[in-house]
Amino acid sequence: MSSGYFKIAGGTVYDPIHGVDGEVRDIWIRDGQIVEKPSDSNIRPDKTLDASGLVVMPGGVDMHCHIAGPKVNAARKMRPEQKRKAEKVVRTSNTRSGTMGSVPSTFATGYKYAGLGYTTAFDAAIPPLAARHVHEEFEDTPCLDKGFFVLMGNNHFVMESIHRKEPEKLRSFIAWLLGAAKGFTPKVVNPGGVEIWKQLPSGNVHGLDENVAHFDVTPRQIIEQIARAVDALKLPHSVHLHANNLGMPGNWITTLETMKTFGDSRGHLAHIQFHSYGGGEGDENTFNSKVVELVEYVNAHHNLTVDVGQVLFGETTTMTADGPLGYYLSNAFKSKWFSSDTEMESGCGIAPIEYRNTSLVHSLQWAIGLEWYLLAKDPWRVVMSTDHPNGGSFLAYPQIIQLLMDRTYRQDMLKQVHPAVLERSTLADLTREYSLYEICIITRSGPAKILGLTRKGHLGPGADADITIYTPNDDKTKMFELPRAVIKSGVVIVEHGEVREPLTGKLLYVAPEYDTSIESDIAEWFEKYYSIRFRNYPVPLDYLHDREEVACARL
Amino acid sequence: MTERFILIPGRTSKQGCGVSEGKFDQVYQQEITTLQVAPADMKRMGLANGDRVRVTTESGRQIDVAVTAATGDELPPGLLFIAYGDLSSRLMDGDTHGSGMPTSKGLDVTMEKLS
Amino acid sequence: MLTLRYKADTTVPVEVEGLTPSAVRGLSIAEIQRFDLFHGNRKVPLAELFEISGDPADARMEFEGDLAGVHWIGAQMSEGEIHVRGNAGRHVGSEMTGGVIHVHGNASDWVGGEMHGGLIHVHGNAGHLVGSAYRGSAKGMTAGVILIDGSAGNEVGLTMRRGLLAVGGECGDFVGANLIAGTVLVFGPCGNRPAAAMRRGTVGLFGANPPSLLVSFRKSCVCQPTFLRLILRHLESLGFAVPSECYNANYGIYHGDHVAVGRGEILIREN
Amino acid sequence: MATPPITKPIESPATVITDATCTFCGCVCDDIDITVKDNHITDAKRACVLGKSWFYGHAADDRPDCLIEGQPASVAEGVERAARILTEARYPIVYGLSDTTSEAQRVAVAIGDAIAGTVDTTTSVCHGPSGMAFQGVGEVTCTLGEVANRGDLIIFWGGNPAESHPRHFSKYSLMPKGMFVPNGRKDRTAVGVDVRKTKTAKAMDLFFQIKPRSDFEALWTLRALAKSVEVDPEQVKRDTGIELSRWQDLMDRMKAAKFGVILFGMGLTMTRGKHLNSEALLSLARDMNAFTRFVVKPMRGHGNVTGADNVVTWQTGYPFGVNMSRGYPRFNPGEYTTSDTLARGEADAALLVACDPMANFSQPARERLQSIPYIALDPKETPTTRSAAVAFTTATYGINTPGTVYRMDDVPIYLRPALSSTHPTDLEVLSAIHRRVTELKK
Repeated sequence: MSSGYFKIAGGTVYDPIHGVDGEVRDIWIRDGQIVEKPSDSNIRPDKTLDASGLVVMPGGVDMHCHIAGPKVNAARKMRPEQKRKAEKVVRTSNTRSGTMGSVPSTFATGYKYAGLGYTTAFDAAIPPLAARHVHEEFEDTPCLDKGFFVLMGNNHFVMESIHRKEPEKLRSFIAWLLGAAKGFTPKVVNPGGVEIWKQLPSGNVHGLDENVAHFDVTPRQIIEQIARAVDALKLPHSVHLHANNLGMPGNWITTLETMKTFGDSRGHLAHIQFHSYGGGEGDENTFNSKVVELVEYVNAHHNLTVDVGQVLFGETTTMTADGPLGYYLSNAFKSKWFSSDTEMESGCGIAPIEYRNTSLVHSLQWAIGLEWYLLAKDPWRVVMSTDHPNGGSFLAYPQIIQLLMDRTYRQDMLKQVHPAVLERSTLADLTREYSLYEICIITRSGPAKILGLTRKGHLGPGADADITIYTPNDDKTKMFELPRAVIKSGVVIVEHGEVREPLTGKLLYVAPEYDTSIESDIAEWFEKYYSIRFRNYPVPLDYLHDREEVACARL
Repeated sequence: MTERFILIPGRTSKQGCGVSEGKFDQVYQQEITTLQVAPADMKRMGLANGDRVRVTTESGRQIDVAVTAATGDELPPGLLFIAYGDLSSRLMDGDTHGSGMPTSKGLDVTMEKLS
Repeated sequence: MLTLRYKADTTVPVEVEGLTPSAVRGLSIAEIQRFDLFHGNRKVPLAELFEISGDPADARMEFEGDLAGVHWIGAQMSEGEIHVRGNAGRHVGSEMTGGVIHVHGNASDWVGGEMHGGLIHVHGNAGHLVGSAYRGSAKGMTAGVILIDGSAGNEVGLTMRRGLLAVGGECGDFVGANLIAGTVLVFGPCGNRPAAAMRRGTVGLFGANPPSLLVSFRKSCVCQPTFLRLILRHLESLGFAVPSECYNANYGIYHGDHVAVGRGEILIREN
Repeated sequence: MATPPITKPIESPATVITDATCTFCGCVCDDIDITVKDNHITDAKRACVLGKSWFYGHAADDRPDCLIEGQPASVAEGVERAARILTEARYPIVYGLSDTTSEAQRVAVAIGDAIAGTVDTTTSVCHGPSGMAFQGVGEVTCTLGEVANRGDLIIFWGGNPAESHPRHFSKYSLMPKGMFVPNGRKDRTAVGVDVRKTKTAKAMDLFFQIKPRSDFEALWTLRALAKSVEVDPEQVKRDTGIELSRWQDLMDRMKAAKFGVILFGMGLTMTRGKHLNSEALLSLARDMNAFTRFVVKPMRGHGNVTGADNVVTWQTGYPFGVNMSRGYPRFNPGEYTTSDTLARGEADAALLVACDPMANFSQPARERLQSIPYIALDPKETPTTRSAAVAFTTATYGINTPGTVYRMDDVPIYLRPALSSTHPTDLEVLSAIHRRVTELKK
């Protein structure tokens, strides 16, 4: 008679949410969840995985990547030359074929994330008008539980309610929109800047207090009001912000002002590395790192969290909802350029890019990312990310882990980058080495906590049985590149890099309550300006297959 | 007499409606088996609506088809138009010039009146 | 020398990617017979498609029969010599970095696609996209020489970065389109829109009644460029028949494409 | 104008489905109110002439669900025969897909993967060349609501929406009163560039009737003028048939526009030059962004051809013409595209979903298709279904079956069916074939 239990025996467990730092323990699993050890000692597990001598961690959580939706799919279509030369994903009896390059096809994305031991991922920027597209792609992205952030920073209804100073209406609209798209939290990208880009050639905002024509709001107001609305709705995760002036020399001033704009509202600043630059306007030889100044503010303000957006050398594809940024990058690199503006909601820009260690700017970007990890005091509020694939592919996470854990490896790499890094950033004199415990925080426990996912990122009873088992190795890249086994919802889905059981994974979404009287307001605005009918916009619940609503805290 | 023309197959709304009705029904069949010719060319070649002509491509592909005058100045002299379908497909060569798209518009043809 | 007589009779594509002189040079005949090829979606041993004889050690391979349906011959080859005594299929010498390929019959599309070195000589006609970039690539051929004795199709030398390409007969439309640099010479008539969006490099149109150039090219002068004589002599040294009148003809030099960078040149033979 | 079918005399209750979606063309109009009586559509309010024919013409045919070699058979027998044909073939192709739901398209690509075949869609004979141009130089575009709200200079190049997308003017491009174009048509300048003076041309403020096959020269002239490159007026007139002064006037208007839009059609992709014609147009639109906001959009023909592009791309990484013989996707238009695999006589079996190559393909391609076993799924009888080894009569998407489709601007829209159908859906037939193929391949 099967007991329904699955036991992972004798592993060296890391579970920072419960303060477990490399203790040898057993983990009991039943019905896809982690459970207490059965009190009746003669209950035998149906299956036991001997993890003695192995490192056991919760499944990885990538809280900021671009893996689905209209711009990601356009980027796949746009790079056949890269896919032709990249690694081939060959069909097996239970897995689909696929292609890699900087934007892998959906099945390949699922298999490769699982192959690294990642079991949850969030797409960082989706226009709600395209929500169905994302839900369909998610169904073809196996092995991962998934969700996405809904673009709102340039949404016309949002800007109008902020202009008319109607915080309740804004709150209800945000709640309605998240429900309509089945998204997870508002995403604000270059607030106001994308709307100006739609109106003017090379249009953009250059500061927080610049007025957005036709809507008479400022980026600061947009950030402030959305942050407050999100906190009032008690969403599991805060507003997720891509600040103005990404990538511009001297943008650290905007970033610091943006941090202050949050006041004591919660706020997550995405790919903070791209926003930490000193130097004059477009002036390369004064380009330098301002991490020291910015990390000081973040260390002192516990309402703020960041993910780094690490740059790695090599070829990749930049893709962003920041339309004007896409245009700037494609002109800077003389590359092909894709841009698509979504009515009433957002823009997007795609441009191939190559980060070279001979370039002063790229080398500094690389160093600035590492400075953020090494200077941030609280590992719970600095998260591993490459803004995949903007800074590099998620497949580079093991290499970043080695850079953080192995000082000599870091110093060797430092010798190969542009020498200006030495005096324009503090990386050379940072000696900190991350422990496995801290790595576990920044790659799973931290992001799970920041996202408000109470059943992810830990191994205590009640957690989803998403577990990754690594073979210890001094070479941390090798250790984290090829987990010994990956367990998703209690099922061993990957062993030695071979996908055994490609589960579909579920959609994580929120459904905050709101005053439904707003719907008539929305419908009236919608029918006036949108090119589809209001009735056909929201995604109904039955459109989704495996799904789980993540509750908001009590209102 | 035989004259050189450029043939452009294309869509028409009647052809579109015909597809929904049925490709073996009258509306679609009539539309794809009728070649539109500019009024000036009709007059010069002594053609009246319903007369039959032979259209031949440079690679020797050939169709016999009934003609009708294009309305007003819609079709400039020297150009022929037909709703794409079986007849226009018979004139298409297989080469796609490394693009996947056969040359299906702007075909160099000769047209001669069939007695 | 290793001889491979093609004995299959099929219209389904046969692909011989990987069957290069350096790959087989160290193998025994039995091992070569077991070499994996693709016949459509089936992996098949080489012996099922070819009768082989001889010795691969000298990195010289001879294909016999009509190989118009056999693709990727000599693809990614780095050394040695391949002779096709008949027609060849698509992607002959694609992305090769060294060595020599002779096709004594006709070749299909993508001869020398994104080639990086070596020499391909097609003694018959070639299809479209000779020496071209594959779709989406920012760079096409980067080095090497392609000689087509007969005619070629469209987009000869598309997005070429560097290298030398010569077509003895006529060629189709868009010869040298998006040319970054390098030299493409056509000795027969050519189609329309030559060198569209060319940035640098040289396109020579030496055939009778050359096409009218795009409006964004401008005639600079008429002259007898010495560098051309050197290239023509070099082509002859490689076994390419150069019409003698080309040596001291007058050439109109047209600069463009001014819609792009505009530092390319088109040479048109005037007499 | 197609007349609605005659309803039975007995008054039975009519039901109305509001905001249903018409999937005949790329406009994918989702504001159609359909009246249904005795399982027949008797009215389709706001549908255009093509839409009305679409709704009236797709009452369920009383033909058999499945025919093997022209003889009625059960769906199960048809699925078995289809699976055997596809698994025994050495170079099978899966083609069509642009007139079915994305859910069905995803299973069709899965079949293509399982049989190590080549998956291609009608894109390769529609805007495939524009997709190749996009891969070369990129594209600057937007959703149709942006055109409706901001577009003040609308250029229709090599297309005839008045006949192929009848409601495009009124719903998206010319008539809508938008946020930045409050007076609608009066705030817009409409420009037509085509070889024929079509119904579309007659609705324009300016019309450029260019010489046949001179689109590239015309675009190159505009690109030169955008960069203030001096050009020879005689040559411009000789190449394009239009005076240089008129092109200069157009360029001045383009630079002065607040939000310029170019909507282009088959005139570019099907004529000599093909993908390089499209590349010239996409480059022009990009160049214009140095002066003002300018966007470009290919006018997609079928209801879900954009969905086919999206599905094939997210599952394989490439948009169309994807060969999976080696066990992984490979892309090369001109080699793996269906016009080529058929015309070269390479394909030895085919699964054709919602398409009619026997009517529309080149002669050599049709001759090859005639000579190989193939499976066809289509709600209607067509030249393709007539000579299919296995023909399935399937329910019509958008009329009988729900599902997701993607409008010409990639906006996903969900279908609310009006009628039930006795026939199986594409999804059901394809899923059954996929299951059987997977078993046979084990």
